[in-house]
Amino acid sequence: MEDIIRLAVRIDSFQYPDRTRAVSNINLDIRKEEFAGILGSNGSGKTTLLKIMDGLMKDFKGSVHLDGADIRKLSPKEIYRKVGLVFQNPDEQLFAPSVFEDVSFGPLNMGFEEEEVARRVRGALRDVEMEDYGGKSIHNLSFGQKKRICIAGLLAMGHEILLLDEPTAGLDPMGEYRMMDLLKRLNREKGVTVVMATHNVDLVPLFLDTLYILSKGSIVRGGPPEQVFTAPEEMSKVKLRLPQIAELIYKLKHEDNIPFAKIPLTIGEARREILRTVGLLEGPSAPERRGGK
Amino acid sequence: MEDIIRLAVRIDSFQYPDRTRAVSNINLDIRKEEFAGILGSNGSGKTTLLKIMDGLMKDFKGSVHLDGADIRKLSPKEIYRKVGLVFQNPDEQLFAPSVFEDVSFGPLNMGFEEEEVARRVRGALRDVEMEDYGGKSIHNLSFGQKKRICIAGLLAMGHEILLLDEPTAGLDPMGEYRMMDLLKRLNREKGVTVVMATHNVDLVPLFLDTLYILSKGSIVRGGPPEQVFTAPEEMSKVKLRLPQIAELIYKLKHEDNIPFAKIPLTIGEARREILRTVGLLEGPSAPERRGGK
Amino acid sequence: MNVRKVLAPTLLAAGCSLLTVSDAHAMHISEGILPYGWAAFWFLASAPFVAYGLRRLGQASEGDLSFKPLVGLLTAAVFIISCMPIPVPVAGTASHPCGTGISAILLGPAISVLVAAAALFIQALFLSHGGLSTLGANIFSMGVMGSFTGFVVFRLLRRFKVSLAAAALIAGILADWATYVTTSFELAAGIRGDAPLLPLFLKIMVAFIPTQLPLGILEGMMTAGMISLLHRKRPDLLVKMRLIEPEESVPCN
Amino acid sequence: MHLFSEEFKTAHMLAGTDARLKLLVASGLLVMVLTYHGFLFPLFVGMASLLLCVWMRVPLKLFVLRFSEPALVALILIVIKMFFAGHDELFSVSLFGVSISAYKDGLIDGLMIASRIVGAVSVITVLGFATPFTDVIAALSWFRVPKGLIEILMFAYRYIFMLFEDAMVIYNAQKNRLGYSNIRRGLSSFGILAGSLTLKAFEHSQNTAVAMAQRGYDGNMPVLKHRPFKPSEVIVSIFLIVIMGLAWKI
Ligand SMILES: Nc1ncnc2c1ncn2[C@@H]1O[C@H](COP(=O)(O)OP(=O)(O)OP(=O)(O)O)[C@@H](O)[C@H]1O
Ligand SMILES: Nc1ncnc2c1ncn2[C@@H]1O[C@H](COP(=O)(O)OP(=O)(O)OP(=O)(O)O)[C@@H](O)[C@H]1O
Ligand SMILES: [Mg+2]
Ligand SMILES: [Mg+2]
Repeated sequence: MEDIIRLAVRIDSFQYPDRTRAVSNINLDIRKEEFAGILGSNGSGKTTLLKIMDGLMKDFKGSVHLDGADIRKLSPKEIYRKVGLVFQNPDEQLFAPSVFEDVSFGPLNMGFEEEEVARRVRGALRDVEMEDYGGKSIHNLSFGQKKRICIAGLLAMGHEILLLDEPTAGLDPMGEYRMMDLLKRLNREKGVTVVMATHNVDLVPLFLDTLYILSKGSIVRGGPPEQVFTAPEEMSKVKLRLPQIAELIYKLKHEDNIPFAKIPLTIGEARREILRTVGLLEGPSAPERRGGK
Repeated sequence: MEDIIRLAVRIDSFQYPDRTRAVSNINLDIRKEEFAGILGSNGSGKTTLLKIMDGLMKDFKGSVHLDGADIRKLSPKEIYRKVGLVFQNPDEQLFAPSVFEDVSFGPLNMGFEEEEVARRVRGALRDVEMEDYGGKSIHNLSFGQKKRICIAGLLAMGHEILLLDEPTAGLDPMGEYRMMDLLKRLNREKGVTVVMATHNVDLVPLFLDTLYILSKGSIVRGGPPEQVFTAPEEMSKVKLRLPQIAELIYKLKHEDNIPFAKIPLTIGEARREILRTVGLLEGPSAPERRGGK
Repeated sequence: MNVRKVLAPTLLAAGCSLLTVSDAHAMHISEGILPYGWAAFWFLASAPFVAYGLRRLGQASEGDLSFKPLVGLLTAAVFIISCMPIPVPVAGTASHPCGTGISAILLGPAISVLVAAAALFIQALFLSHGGLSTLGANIFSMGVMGSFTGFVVFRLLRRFKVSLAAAALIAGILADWATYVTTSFELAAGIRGDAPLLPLFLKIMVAFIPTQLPLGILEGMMTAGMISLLHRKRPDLLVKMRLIEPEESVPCN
Repeated sequence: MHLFSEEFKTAHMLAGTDARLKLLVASGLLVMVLTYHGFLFPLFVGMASLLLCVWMRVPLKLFVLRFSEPALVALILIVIKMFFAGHDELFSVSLFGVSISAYKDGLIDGLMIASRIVGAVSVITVLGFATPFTDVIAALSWFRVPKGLIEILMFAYRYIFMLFEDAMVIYNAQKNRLGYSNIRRGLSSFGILAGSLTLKAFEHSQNTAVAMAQRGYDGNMPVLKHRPFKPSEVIVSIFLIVIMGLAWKI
């Protein structure tokens, strides 16, 4: 993550035509090569916020700047060369008859040669583990498969900034993990800036640089995931919870008085923490005895 | 769970018109008041199976019996008085202009008086925590809110058998939990038979009586959740994984050689198990000392 | 809800009849009926309208990326609407509405000609409904005559402060009837051989009256239903299409 | 939905041949059929097409369905021509006291038109069965059909499927909640379906526009690429046209 701000979001408020005030008082900077997550309960405004950041909704009060330029003054072309958004509902995103045609639509519009297009499409389909489905009709996919194709459609274009609305929703557990891993790699290796909205407290936060909690249209907390997930009560106020692993350790620590030094978020960390703490209880030599790592 | 079979599913095979063989060799009995779950990776055939069980797809080889009657010979009316299906994609299910109209569609069709309809709609909306949205237009809801309305639409009808395709997908963490809790209560208190397809390995299995694992269209495992979730390798073969808590304990047990007696699935159980095991390591009196429960 | 009441029987009838294929569609002229001279003539007659439509399409879609998809959508709608054979008990035959009324009202007559042309082309090629050689004639009757009649009637009525739904109703009816009169003429001219034109034209027209009279009314109701539905639920669209002024759009919920 | 029945289209050789050539040959045949004076040639074309369809394994039901409408029209035309046009009285019937006479030359005229219909329809039917829609579009763009029209065709093709799909989806959703349990409820449900379908369709077209803009659509669909003509296919096509031309001449 570098210190250059790519997306500067200052939204005083945004109302839908039916007067629902979906977001308000947002002050959010997305830095270059940042991997940011937005966590929030249903109806908290995640989708709305992402759509505003993607330039799809313009009648908000405030401003959004993309690389310093007012997003409302940029043409769709200028925005979409840099920014890509994966919609929450795949049916809003897929439009071509077949998988191959859908995924190749972006690269074709970018003016690539046929071979390059085919190469990109194949690569993107491989990334989402759908290589064998190129010829299948879009309508004939399962929900999770559609979701994957949506993501492939953007991957094939190679955006610098990816906005993803619940990219892991509807994916199977292994797919979820692989998807996050893929995004992380894109972020680390290719320097793609990633912003994703999610409900997935258990898995997603582990991959993020920064986590923002959205509640009733406003950001109520932000920072590295370990700092954001503190007490369960805080979380349940905004209809969220701690990751299960964190909650287990939290309860062991606070209700059962086992003296954990910190609240881990991942299984690996939790293992280490438990071994260390149990070792402490038993005496310093214990972990070695059990060969724990 | 009683020993009366409500849904007897024997499917030799089912092919979509494009020759995709989506399910095959299914032999599944859903008992009265059972709470069953179907877990499987993307494209494994969960949605297809539920749609067959709901009588929406009839050209499969094999048979499905609902309370002993061949489902292909029953009229829609006879099926849908007993069975209700919540679709995976809310956009496939919602059709009326407003929330109230959509949820009341079922009860109206069942011929209830206006007051009874209104009472049911209010109750259902309360159950899914959407009381305040009755007048809102269906198109103007967030994804998770739509999902809730879908479920409310069926709850208002009071089916004896509920089929749910990923009812918790798209819900926020607290919503997920409440939804499962609600279904569990319906199951226990009102005797509703529930079959749900899901990816949610962490949360859902805790609520189920029986869990079936679907892989490439066939059921590869079935039984009480604790028996189904055994080794991580078994799970990853079918693109699934253990619940995080189970995995943590599994690793502590098998890689770090901490002598856990069993692999718990829930936080509560894990706490007890850890306390017990740690207590064992320290000597039998330890748990009391820390007041662990 | 009045729209529902109108739409329901209309479309139910249409839907049911889609299943019972007992069709002798009278509205499109079938492949091969017209001698080559007439076929070519109608192509020439509709060409300028298509060209004009293309120019309007270019202008309208400039800066509005959603315009072409919308035109495509209405084409699909016209395709489907004009595929619904509706049995007419009196005549013992079936015919179908044309749908150009609605597309003309929403998109204007010029682009509506394109809509009809595209829909007719797909039907001709894949359903043997209408034909390639008779495409020109069908574009002229359904596209040009239907669209322009529908549009002019609608705008005129609106000028006289007739309500949206009523204007749409009458525009839909007249668009349908205009199409049918033109088709009858084309048919008569095409098949008459050396028989006199006028009597044959009148005979054909009279033969189709029992079918087309009620169908036109049905189509009018459909058009009215769709327009008032859009008025209630998507006034923003009607404003965009310049059917109503922004202040006329009731806030939707 | 078996509207376009893309399924069997890939199963035979004709599907793979250059759509431009197929279009040319078909138009050539169409012109010949229309300009021919007599029965033989159109009927010959009709027979040949029928055989082709059998060879392509077009389901018989579909075939009959495709022909039902033109056949009926042809029949009606024969009747109209027979009774309303001509001089050479064949026979006359009396109906409700009115005597109507049938004419021989009218009948012959009618039969000729009917054979023209059969010939022309079967050519186009074969073309339709043998060519996937997207190939047709690509061929049209090669023939310099205006881009606007091509784009409308492409969008329309997608939305046709979408509308059917949506209608099915809504219908299933309603059925699932007892929407068609009796006639009155059924009518009301159908009204909701129609309205909902309309709104959904507009919603969809807007979503499509957004989704496409997102992926670089700037008002012009990406250019369709064309493979060069295959000499062998060109030769076969010319051969075909010549043979048929000869038959037409005779
Ligand atoms: N098109 C719309 N018109 C009116 N109100 C809307 C519209 N879309 C969303 N809303 C409302 O705005 C609020 C925020 O919606 P949004 O879709 O941003 O939530 P979300 O955080 O993405 O929720 P979810 O987790 O369910 O996806 C919700 O209360 C919703 O009802
Ligand atoms: N309408 C259809 N036509 C053809 N194939 C289909 C259709 N629907 C689904 N399939 C295919 O059938 C298989 C099973 O699909 P299904 O929707 O049942 O999976 P699923 O288990 O529900 O997946 P997911 O977790 O993604 O929802 C998939 O390979 C899918 O591509
Ligand atoms: Mg959302
Ligand atoms: Mg599914």
